Formats: sequence, structure tokens, C-alpha cells
Amino acid sequence: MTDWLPKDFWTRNETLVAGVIMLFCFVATVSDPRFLTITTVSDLLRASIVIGILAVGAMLVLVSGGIDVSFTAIAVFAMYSSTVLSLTIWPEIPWPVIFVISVVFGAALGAINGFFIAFLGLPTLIVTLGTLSIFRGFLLTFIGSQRISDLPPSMRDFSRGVIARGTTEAGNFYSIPWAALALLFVIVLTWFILKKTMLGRSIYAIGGSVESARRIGINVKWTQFFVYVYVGALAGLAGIIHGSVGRMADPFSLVGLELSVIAAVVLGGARLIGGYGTLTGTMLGVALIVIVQNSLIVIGIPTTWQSVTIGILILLGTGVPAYRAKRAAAQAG
Amino acid sequence: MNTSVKDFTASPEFRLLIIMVFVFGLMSVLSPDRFLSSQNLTSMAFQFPEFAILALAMTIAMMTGGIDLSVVGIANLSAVVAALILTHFSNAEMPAAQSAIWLAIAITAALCIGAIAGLINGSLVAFFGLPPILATLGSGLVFTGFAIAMTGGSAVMGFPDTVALIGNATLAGVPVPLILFAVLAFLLHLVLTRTAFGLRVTMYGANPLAALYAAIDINRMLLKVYVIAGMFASVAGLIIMSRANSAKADYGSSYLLLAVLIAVLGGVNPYGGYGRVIGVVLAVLSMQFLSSGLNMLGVSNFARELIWGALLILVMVINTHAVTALRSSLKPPK
Amino acid sequence: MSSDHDTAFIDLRAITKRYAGVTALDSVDFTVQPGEAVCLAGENGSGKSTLIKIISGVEPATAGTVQIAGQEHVTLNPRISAAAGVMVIFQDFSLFPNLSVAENIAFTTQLSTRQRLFKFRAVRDIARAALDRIGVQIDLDARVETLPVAQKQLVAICRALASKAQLIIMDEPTTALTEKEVRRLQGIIRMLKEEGVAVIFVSHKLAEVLEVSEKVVVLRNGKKVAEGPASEFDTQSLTYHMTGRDVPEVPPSDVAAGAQTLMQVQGLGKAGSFSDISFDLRTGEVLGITGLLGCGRTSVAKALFGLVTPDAGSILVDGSPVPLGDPQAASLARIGYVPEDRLTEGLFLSQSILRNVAVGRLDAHTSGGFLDMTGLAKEASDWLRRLKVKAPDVEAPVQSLSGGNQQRVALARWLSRAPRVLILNGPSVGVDVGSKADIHDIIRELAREGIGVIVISDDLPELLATCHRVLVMREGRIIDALEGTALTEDDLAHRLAS
Amino acid sequence: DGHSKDIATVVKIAGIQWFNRMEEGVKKFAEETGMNAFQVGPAQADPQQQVALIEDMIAQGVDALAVVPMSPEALEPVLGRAMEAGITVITHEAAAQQNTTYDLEAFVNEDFGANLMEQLATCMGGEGEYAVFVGSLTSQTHNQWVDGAIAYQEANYPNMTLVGDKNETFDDAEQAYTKTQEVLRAFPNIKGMQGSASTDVAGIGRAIEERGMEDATCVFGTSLPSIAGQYLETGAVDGIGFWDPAVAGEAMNKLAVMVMNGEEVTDGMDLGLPGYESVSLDGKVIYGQAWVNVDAENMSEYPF
Ligand SMILES: Nc1ncnc2c1ncn2[C@@H]1O[C@H](COP(=O)(O)OP(=O)(O)OP(=O)(O)O)[C@@H](O)[C@H]1O
Ligand SMILES: Nc1ncnc2c1ncn2[C@@H]1O[C@H](COP(=O)(O)OP(=O)(O)OP(=O)(O)O)[C@@H](O)[C@H]1O
Ligand SMILES: O[C@@H]1[C@H](O)[C@H](O)CO[C@@H]1O
Ligand SMILES: [Mg+2]
Ligand SMILES: [Mg+2]
Repeated sequence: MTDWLPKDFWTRNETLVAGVIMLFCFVATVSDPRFLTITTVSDLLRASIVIGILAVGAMLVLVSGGIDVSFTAIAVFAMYSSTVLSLTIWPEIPWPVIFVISVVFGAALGAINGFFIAFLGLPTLIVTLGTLSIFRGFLLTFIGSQRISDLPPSMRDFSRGVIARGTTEAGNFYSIPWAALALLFVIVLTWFILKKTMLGRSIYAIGGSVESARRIGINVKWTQFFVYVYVGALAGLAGIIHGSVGRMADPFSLVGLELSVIAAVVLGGARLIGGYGTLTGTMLGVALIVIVQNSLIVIGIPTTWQSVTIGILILLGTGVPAYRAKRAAAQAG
Repeated sequence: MNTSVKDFTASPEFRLLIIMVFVFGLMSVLSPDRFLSSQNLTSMAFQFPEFAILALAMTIAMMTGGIDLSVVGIANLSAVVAALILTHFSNAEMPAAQSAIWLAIAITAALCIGAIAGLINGSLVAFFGLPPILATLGSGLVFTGFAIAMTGGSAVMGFPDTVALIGNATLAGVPVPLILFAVLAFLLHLVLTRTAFGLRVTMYGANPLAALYAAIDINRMLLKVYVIAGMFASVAGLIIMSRANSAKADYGSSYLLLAVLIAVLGGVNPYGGYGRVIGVVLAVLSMQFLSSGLNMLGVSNFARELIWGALLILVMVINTHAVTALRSSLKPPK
Repeated sequence: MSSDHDTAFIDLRAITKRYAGVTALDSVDFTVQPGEAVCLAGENGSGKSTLIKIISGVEPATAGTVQIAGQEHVTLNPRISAAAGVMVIFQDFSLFPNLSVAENIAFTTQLSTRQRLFKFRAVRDIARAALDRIGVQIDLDARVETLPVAQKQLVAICRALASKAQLIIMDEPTTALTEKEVRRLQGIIRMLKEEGVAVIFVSHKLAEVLEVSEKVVVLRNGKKVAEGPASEFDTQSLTYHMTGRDVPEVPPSDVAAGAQTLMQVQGLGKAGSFSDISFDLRTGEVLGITGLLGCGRTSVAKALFGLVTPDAGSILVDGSPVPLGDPQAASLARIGYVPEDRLTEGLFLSQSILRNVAVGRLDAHTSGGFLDMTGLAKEASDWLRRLKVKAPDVEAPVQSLSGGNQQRVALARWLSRAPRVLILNGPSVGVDVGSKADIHDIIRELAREGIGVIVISDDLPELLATCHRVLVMREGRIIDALEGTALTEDDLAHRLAS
Repeated sequence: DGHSKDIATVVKIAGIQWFNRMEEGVKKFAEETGMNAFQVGPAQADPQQQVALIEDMIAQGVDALAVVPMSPEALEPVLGRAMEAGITVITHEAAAQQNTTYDLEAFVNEDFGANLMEQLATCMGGEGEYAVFVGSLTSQTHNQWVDGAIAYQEANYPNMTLVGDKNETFDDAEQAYTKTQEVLRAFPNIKGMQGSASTDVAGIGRAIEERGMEDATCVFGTSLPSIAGQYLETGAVDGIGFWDPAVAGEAMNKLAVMVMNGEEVTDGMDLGLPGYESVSLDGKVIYGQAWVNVDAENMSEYPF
């Protein structure tokens, strides 16, 4: 009857997270019928864009068997420096150009991570911990530490641009910003790379076993290098969107979010040991965190309990499969 | 004949010693009147213990190949609980003896929170099999979350004057926080090198599966590790509380990565099995000299962050190259 | 000789490989003809794996020339070597646990054709063709991590086949396999030879090596010491060439007449794994347990040591019950367990030799909460000396030791705890012939001292050389107990295979 | 340079326009007097980070500190140590500070709060729900403004109701944005909002714009045109009030030098700075007297 479902459907993290999301929505709708409206959906979507893009990057790194904690610093570095650059040399710059600059900056910083990790073989956590400090320290020391709110006007235009905006007959206001397209683009592109290219399969292979990958002739170094460059580019994109949509180039923002993003990804089923992780899972993980962050109040839990709730979700989301695996291992002897 | 001396000069700790001496020397030369002033020296001694103690907590967790991302959460939750006890039950008018009793109760409560939090972390790792990084990431949010829920996210303040003593007083001219750090560092050193528990921690970190097969009681060991980390975090929390004369759910959030960074810089292997307290102490001192020295030179705090990161990667590059050299000079594993 | 070189698929001349301080290979000439099966023999550390790494391009040679299919390669890497038709099946198979069977089989092919895009359909076709060729059926979509060992090996072989291998190199392929799987493997090798595929076969198991090979090459200390048709070698002469000495094995002397029952295992069972396991072990007795892969012998051994929790039955030592599923309790009852996989389960590789022994005796040397470091070190060194561990420096990491010495360190840890029952799982897996005989000596010696020893092994000569009695397991049950005159190699082999 | 002094101005948070503007004042002071006057601030508006910064300044051996405390009470021990070390301490926005030589206030804070409320109430037509925002529950002036405003509303506009607690934003526009979304979700009929931290109205304004509620709501608060301008343009924010932080920064530094030179501060004296021409002295607290109200019409008059 359920042949079309993957064999492990019922035990997958994706299923668990989707279940929790549905449960949450159900309870929320019961306590406040206004919850299940297009307003909520558009609010949540908006809140998911930046985290979503960052999470895709974090997932890719996890799949390759590494961990990256520097992507927030990359994002804010790319965003801030591209904004400052634009303001100094060409304030009338069209936003797509700023976006490209930011993405290129991000990729360049990612390349630095990639260099240390792929070519010098340093442990990923340590490298990215170091570059987190370096990127942010460099940014704040040499590029600027002021929050800039008079952005290039085109960035403001971007943030005010919407794909759709309006009020439903029931009186529910919604707006879907252009930035949502960026998230969509990132998902499609990453899906293509991971599923349809040898490069993508190599990333999974390396995450499964670096040694095996090396032995069958996968170019491990360049593949890893690519991963960090790509993730850097995504961070650059996320950063510039964050800046535009937030109407401020804040060099202090984003950093501090890295662990929550990784948590969302792990909730979605990616494993720290590498080789496992899906886009669906990642998006579900992000959705869950965003919903909890934004809608706890609707189901009658004061927002001051937000942290506790997310913490417990992470513990459950990672604990249930971990415990199951532990039991299975004990069973197998 | 001198193998142990030779070993030491080849060890990461020795390199750290050189770095520390170099930084100290450099700063003394660059700004002799200020860096070596007694004002600066005492100020340094007041500053670093709070995050240094968190680094010690991180060290023991890392020795097992784990990590404790909840230390700052534990520190703040402990401090918030202590602060609430103090603000509810004691006040400025109270006789000193009575407020001292409340202070003792608050401190005990904070340490209990640390122990319980550690027990929770340990159980998640030992009994539920969560990877430590996720277990403590989640639990850290929960601990912080409780602190937020208890305070509404605001700072708790209004303590009797005695509270300020923990973080601001001196004993025979030595700042109390420094004394606390020294005592804890020495204790941890003893525990790691001179007790069966400490050796087991190291061995487990080197190969958890082999530890299981060697009939080591892993669960109990892990519980102890995280309880120690939790209680160390509580002490750090109390110092922070005393120095900020207040407690808040998100104090010291920048200390988390700093603690990891110091531990790794101190030569602790983040995958477990190697680490020495002396290395961590040297790393802490290097960081503090560097950061104070730069402060003397009027360099912004942000540049310090930059330099810390660079130092970490530099040390890693040196250490791993040392490791490859070491490896090729030995017969390799199959 | 010159004609050898003319037709050879692999032609190595005067290959030298130096690592810092070690000469792993010393001017070795080595040829493999198309369709030829070559056995590469040698003790641990003699250079076998190094030779393979050079052929497969994983490591460059320090000196000498490498020709593959008549073409000289100055720089070689795994990709070039694979493209030339050299495929290696490493001891650990080097598969991707997280990928499907199909992808594992076809990945190398896809890489070598320099595809940029991943064609799902093509990958499945390639994989199915490879599986069909050796006539096995495995679910193409199953994740490799979910497969049993023997199937993983088949996947590894299929991967080599799929990429049109001219030469398949198997580095110690049989250590994880039992007799039956070894036979199947031998069958596959014969088939490959018929198809013109050459095979290099590295193994410590001498008998099986001789059975499929045409040519034997023996390395010792990085030098080629013997080479010739397999028919000219027998186990004994191979051993002689490998070690440079003859290693005679003496069977164990009888168990003392008045020996008491030491351990009683009654009705031990665990659903899906083993059931109704009952036996007694006397002081000074060496009991063997054997059976095919997955027959449950490792699970039983682990259950005896508390690493697996049985659902039924009991274990008594000296008449008092040992709590089940609790390694600490087992070790308190003075049961010891030396696991199968030294590297992952047995040793703390990065830790010192001394600590690897001492970790078993920490509590005994604790007073007032602190360790007596000198006492601990002294005791450990004593044991290392008694077991003749050859170590320049006991503070060196245990990974610097050879396989045989590593195994002795693992033994020393348990012996220092004065066990009454010692369980040895695969005591000589991956250990060279010389050390193997020494380990067998130690086992017999332990028995004479009154320890009850349980040896789990599928190495029949090993069982014969050490055991008084052998239990044969199949599908989780004990199906036979052989003793005395019934204990012959033929008989054992027959019971296993039947 | 025997008479040149090191004066550190330690603000709540680095890099927000409010304190950037203050830094301009500090720099101007340094230029005009030749003193080594400079400004520092932590990355987040966090009392503990401010303590650490002040500790750094003590270690540097500065002669005077001009501090804008995030939460005055948290700074008592460290300011105590500073004073023990012989450092002159001037505070701003912290009338209750114990360990300070003088505290400088731009005006009577409760009045300023009432002034904002009067504008808010007028905009709301004297009725409806409103919410209030503060940088921190421990930031003294913010609470004085909000409390002053609430008292004024209760006395004069009985048809208005305060909903929710004081929303804490930690001088971070992003947090103000998040808090506003929560308020909008919990109180869909809300009509008015009053901010305190200069960043509050920016966060509020952004949330209002995203929901298209520019015309349905009234938003007032302390801020600067450079922060709130883009929202004043669209009507997401309706009006702001402020005092010039540059002048306040300069005034603190000037006071510090006066104290170090042993000059006396007296009631009614002229600090020689706009808004502080005739200060009043109440214990250790010095009050100036000028704030400005700004809306979309006159914002161009204040290019900071
Ligand atoms: N990467 C390396 N660095 C230094 N020495 C090495 C390295 N690899 C191998 N050696 C040394 O080269 C020699 C030959 O090793 P090799 O692995 O080829 O032996 P082997 O015959 O395969 O042994 P085994 O039967 O144990 O697998 C040994 O002395 C080994 O220690
Ligand atoms: N009858 C059975 N049915 C299903 N699974 C089994 C059965 N017997 C054993 N297994 C499983 O096969 C795997 C191997 O079992 P076990 O380790 O006991 O076998 P073994 O023959 O001792 O292995 P080895 O050859 O490595 O010593 C385990 O995962 C075990 O759970
Ligand atoms: O909080 C600060 C100032 O102290 C002032 O209150 C105005 O807003 C700022 O953000
Ligand atoms: Mg080998
Ligand atoms: Mg309006």
C-alpha cells in the first residue's frame, strides 16, 4: 500500500519533524483560528529566507563530513563590505551588482576556509572557529563597526519589492518579497548539484568515507574546496539579503546564529559524521525552528519560553534517532 | 637521558610557553610603562578567570572527544538562580552575618544547578547516545531558556555588597577570581593526571570503543565529566555575576567560542585523548597578555578577535605539521 | 626472464620506497602476467601493502620504474592507475556506507569516464551487469551500511569488475571471511582468471593462498626473498621464507586430571543471535568456539563478557552467578576479553604502550584517591617483559608497534588483572606467522597456569594448536563439541561446512 | 604633554548612529582641547560587556571616564574600582548612579516621556491600545520616559490602554523588529507604539511597513533622523524626539576636565553648550533643558 514511500519513511527525521510541524499547526489553529492564514504563511516564509539559505550551506558542509561555524561571519562580512564598497564608489549601484559582489566576497572567504581544510588538512571545526574570529575581527577593525542604515537606494528598492502582496477577502494581509525567489533558486541549484552531478555525489561519497573516496580517485581536495567556496557564496547571498531586507548593514548581526542554523539542519536529519543530509529535511528543520520562534505565543506559550522549547526540540529531534540507533546497536550486539 | 626534557621541548605546550613569553616580552617592550603597571597587572588578573574557568570546563569535555556548548548557559542559569535567591531573601539592611548565610545558600544553589545541568548533559550523552555537540547545544538552549523564563530576559540586580567580593576583592593582594581559577586549574590538573578517573577520561577520549572493551564504566565516567564541567561553569557564572553586579540570561555569550578556542589553542585535541591543563593555562595567559597589550596600544577589541583567530590557525598549522613529522618518524598504524 | 617483461601487465623494476627512517621496499622487481594470480606473502611490515600502494598510485616510489600494460608511468595516481585497469579491494573494502549498492559499484566507472553529470539509470545498469557477472543478487538500492560483511565484499568485487579491471588486487581479503566465503571467493577468482583478469592476493592464511595462485612472491623486510610457481611452495616452506626460520607448532598437553569446573554457562540465549548455549570450562582448559560468519560466536563471546545482554540463561564463575550485560561485573568476576579487532576495539592506538596495559589496573593502584604512578608503571613493564613485547620505549604510542606486538600488549592488559577466564577472539588475526606461534605458546602457557581460556577462531590449525575441546556453532546454536581424537582438521572442516 | 588627559567615553553599544553621533562630539572636544578623548563601546548592549570595557580602560590607566551605562547598577562595583584608582567618573542617563562624580541628564526625563505620549495620544485620537519599548528594563532613562508617559496617559487619556509589558530590545533594531511582530500577533488591534532606545522605532517601523500598517498605527519614540528617517518618510514612524548626543558627549568630557581641574559645578551655570546654557544641579545630578521633536516635515533640519 505504501510502496511509493521510502522504506525507512516512518523512522526518518524528516517525517518526525514534519509531524511535529503539523501537530504544532494543528494546536495553533485550534487555539487561534487566525493562525492558519496566508498572513502567517507569508510571515514565516519571510523569516525563513536568510536562515534557509544559510542552512542549505551548513547542510552541504555536514554532508561532506565537515562542520562550518564561520558562515555567519562570512555572510556579515560579505554583506557589510559590499555595501560599504558600493556606498563609496557607486551609491547608485543597481542591487543585482551589489548582490554579485557580496556573493563573490563570500566565495572568496569560503575559499580561505577551503584552503586550510582541503589543502592543509586542518580540522574543519577548528579552522572555521578561527576564521569566524578572523573574518569578524577583520571586518570590525578594518572595514567598519558602524551600523549603516542609509543603504544604497537600490537595496531599499529590493527590500520593498514583492512578488505578491495584497489582502485576501477575509482581510488577511500578505506579502511575498523578492528574496523568496533567492531561496528558491538556492534550493533548486543545490538540488541539481547534489543529485544530478558527479560533484554532488562525490560530496556524499567523501562524507561517507574520505579514505575510500581518495582510493577510488575522487579528487577529495578540490571537492572539499568547492564545498567551502559554494557555502561561502551562499553565505554572501544570505548576508546581502539580510542586510537589504533588514534595511541596515549591521556588522554585528548574524554572528551567533551559526549553532542554531546547524541545529536546524541536524533536526532535518543531517548527521555530524557526514554523508547524510537532504534538502527536504533541511527545509523542514528550518521551518520548525522558524515556526517556534514566531508562533509560540499563538499556542499560549509566552515567548520567554522560546529558547527552552527550541532546546527541547533539538534534544528530541536528535535524541530520538540517537537513542534508537543506540538501542539497535545494543540489540545487534 | 633527557627524554622528558626533550619531550617537553617538542610538545605543543612548549610552543605555547614560547608564544606566551614572546607576547609578554613584546608587550612589555612596546608599552613598558603601561603594560607592566600594577594597575594593568591586577586588571588582567581580574579579567581572565571568568572565561578561563569556562575553558577548563571545555577542556575536560573535549578530553573525552566531546564538547560542552552549554557552559555559558549553565553559568548564567546558576547565576540567575543565585541572583534571584539573593534579591528575594537578602537586602542591604540585613545584618552581615545573615546576608553571608544567604550568600552561602545562593552559592550552594548555583553549584547544585551546575551539577544537575552536568548530570543532564552526561545522561544525554551516556544513556541516550546523543553526540555531545548536539546534546549540549540543545541543553544549553534549555538552560539559557530557563534563565530567560525566570527573568523575562532582563538583568537581575540589587545584591548585598558582599556579593561584589567574589569578583572584585583581593586576598593578600591577589584577586579572588584569580585564586579561584588557580585552585580549579590545579585541581583539574591533578584529576586528569593523577587519578584513575582522569586517566580513564584520556583513554576514553583516545578510543571510546576500546574503553568499552577494557571494562571501563563509561557511563559513570561521562556523568562525572559533565558534572565537573557544569560545576566549573557555575563558578564562572558566580564570578561573572559578582563582577557585573547582576545576572542575566545572556551574559558572556562571547565566551563560548572563546572557551573552545582557548582549549584548542592550549593543545587539547578536540577529538579527545590529549590535553594538558598547563597548556590551557598558557593559552589563557597568552590570550590575556595579547589582549591587554593590544588594549594598552589602543587597538580596538575587534582586532583582538582577529588576532585570536589567526593565532589559533597558526598554532594548528604548526601542530599538525609537527604531527605529520612525528607520524612519519614512527611506524605508522596499518 | 625477458619474455616475462615483454608480456607483463604489471612490471615493476627495482622499486624502492623509503619513509622517513624506514625502507619499506628495497629494490623489488615484480611482474604480473595477464590472467595470472599472484600471491604476495610476507610477515607484518614486510612491505606488501606498500607495494600495492605503489601499483595503485596511492604512494609514489622513491626509486625504480612502474610499467602498466607496457606503458611507463613516471607519476601515478589512483585515477591513472584505475584507468589503466588496476583495481584494489582494500582490506576494509573502502566502500561508501551511506551510498546505495548501485552507486558504490558504478562510482569508479563514472569517474573514469569523466562524466560531469550523474546518470541514475546508467549507474543502475552498470551495477546490475556487474552483479550478474558473478551471479549474485543484492538489492541495488540498499544502503551499503545495511549489508552483512560478505555482501559488502561482493559489492567491492563488483565495483572492480564494473570498471573493467585488468588486475584486481585483494589486500588480505579473507581475514573477515570464514571457510565457506573463502571458497566462494576462490571460485570468483578462478572465473576472473579465465576472463583474463590478473589477481594479486595478499594473505596471511597460507593454505588458501597456495590454492588459487600460480605464482608466489615472498617479501621480507622490504626485500624479495623468494619467487616461484605456487606448486613449488608448501605451508612450511612459505613460513620458512617469510620468517627466515621454521616455526613448529606443538599441540597442547592434556588438561590436569583434577581440574575443577571454573565457568558454567547455562542456556544462554538472545533472540535473533544465539540460543541455548551451554558449556563448562575447567581450570587450565582451552576451549575453542568456531563457526561460519554470523553464526553468533562473537555475540556469545561478547555476552560472556557483558557486552551483549542475553535474554535468557546464566553464567556462573566458581559457582556464583555473574550479572549479565555488565562488563564491569564480568571483569570483577575476573573474566577477560581480548577483542577481535585490535585497532578499533582492543587498543588505544595514540596512547602509550604502558598506558594501554595500565588502564586495566587503575583501581588496584589507587590510594587516597590518587594513582601510584610508579607502581603502575612497574607492573605494566613487568608484563610487557614477560610477554616479550619488543618495544624500544614503553612511552611510545602503541600504534608504533607491529601487529604481533600490539596483540601482546592487548593480552598484557588482561593478564595483569589475573583473570580466571580469558576470552580471546581471533587471537592471531592479521598477525604474522612468527608472532602467531608465539601467541599460541602464550595461550598454552596460560592454560598450564590454570587459567580457563576460550579461543574464538575460524583458523583451524590455530584451534588444533591450542584447544583441548572445540565447540562448533551454526545459526546461533552449538551443533557439535569435538574433543580428543575427534579433533582433526578434516573433521572440523567437515563439521563447519556441512 | 603634562596637562593632556586621557578621557574614555564608554557608551552602551558601539556602532549605532546615536553613539556615532556622540563620538562626533567627543572627537570635536578632543580636537578643540588637545585632550586624548576617545570613545569605546561593546558590540552588544550588555551590562557585562560594558563592565569588561571599563575594566580595560582602568587597566589602560585613563584619567577620566564618561560612561553611558546600559544598567547603572551593574556598573557600581567596577566604577567603584575606577574611583578608587583615582579616575574621575562622569555618567549620563543614570541619575541614580552611586559611584560617579557627576551624572549629566539632558532634561527631566519624566517630562520627556510625557511629551512623547502627548504626541502619541494626539495621533491615536486619544483612544486605543498601545505598547511601550525600552532598551533594557535596567536602563534608567528609558524607564523614566516610559513610566512618565504611562502616568501622563493615565491622567489625561483614560480611553487608551497599555497592552503587554515593557518590551526589551537591547538597543538593537532587529530585536525591536521581532518584538513588534510578537506584539502585532498578540494584540492585533494595536494602534500605538512608543520606543525608547534610538533603534526601537527603526525595528517597529520595519515591521509596520512589512504588514502595510503605516496608516493604521501611530509610532513615536526617541531616535535620530538618520535612524528613523526612512520610516518617517513612509509614515511607518510618525514622530521622534531626541537631544543631540554629540553635545551630550562633549558636555560629559567638558565636565570631566572641570572636575579634574578642581573647578566647581554650580546650579545655574553655563556649560557653554546648546541646551546646557543654564544647568540645574540636584545633588550629583546635572540637568540640561532641551529636546527637539521631529517628524517628516522638519527632519531635514537635523542632518544627523
Ligand atoms: N606511511 C608510512 N610512513 C612510514 N612508514 C611506513 C608507512 N607505511 C608503511 N610504512 C612502513 O613500511 C613497512 C612496510 O609496511 P607495509 O604496510 O607495506 O607492510 P605489510 O607487509 O603490508 O604488513 P601487514 O601484513 O602488517 O599489512 C613497515 O615497516 C611500515 O611500518
Ligand atoms: N541467526 C541469525 N539471524 C539473524 N542475524 C544473525 C543471526 N546470527 C547472527 N546474526 C547477526 O549477524 C551479525 C554477526 O553475528 P556475530 O558477530 O555473532 O557472528 P560471528 O560469526 O561471531 O562473527 P565473526 O565472524 O565476526 O566472529 C550480528 O549482527 C548478528 O546479530
Ligand atoms: O539607548 C540609547 C541612548 O542611551 C538613548 O536612550 C537613546 O537611544 C539609544 O539607543
Ligand atoms: Mg598490509
Ligand atoms: Mg503611522
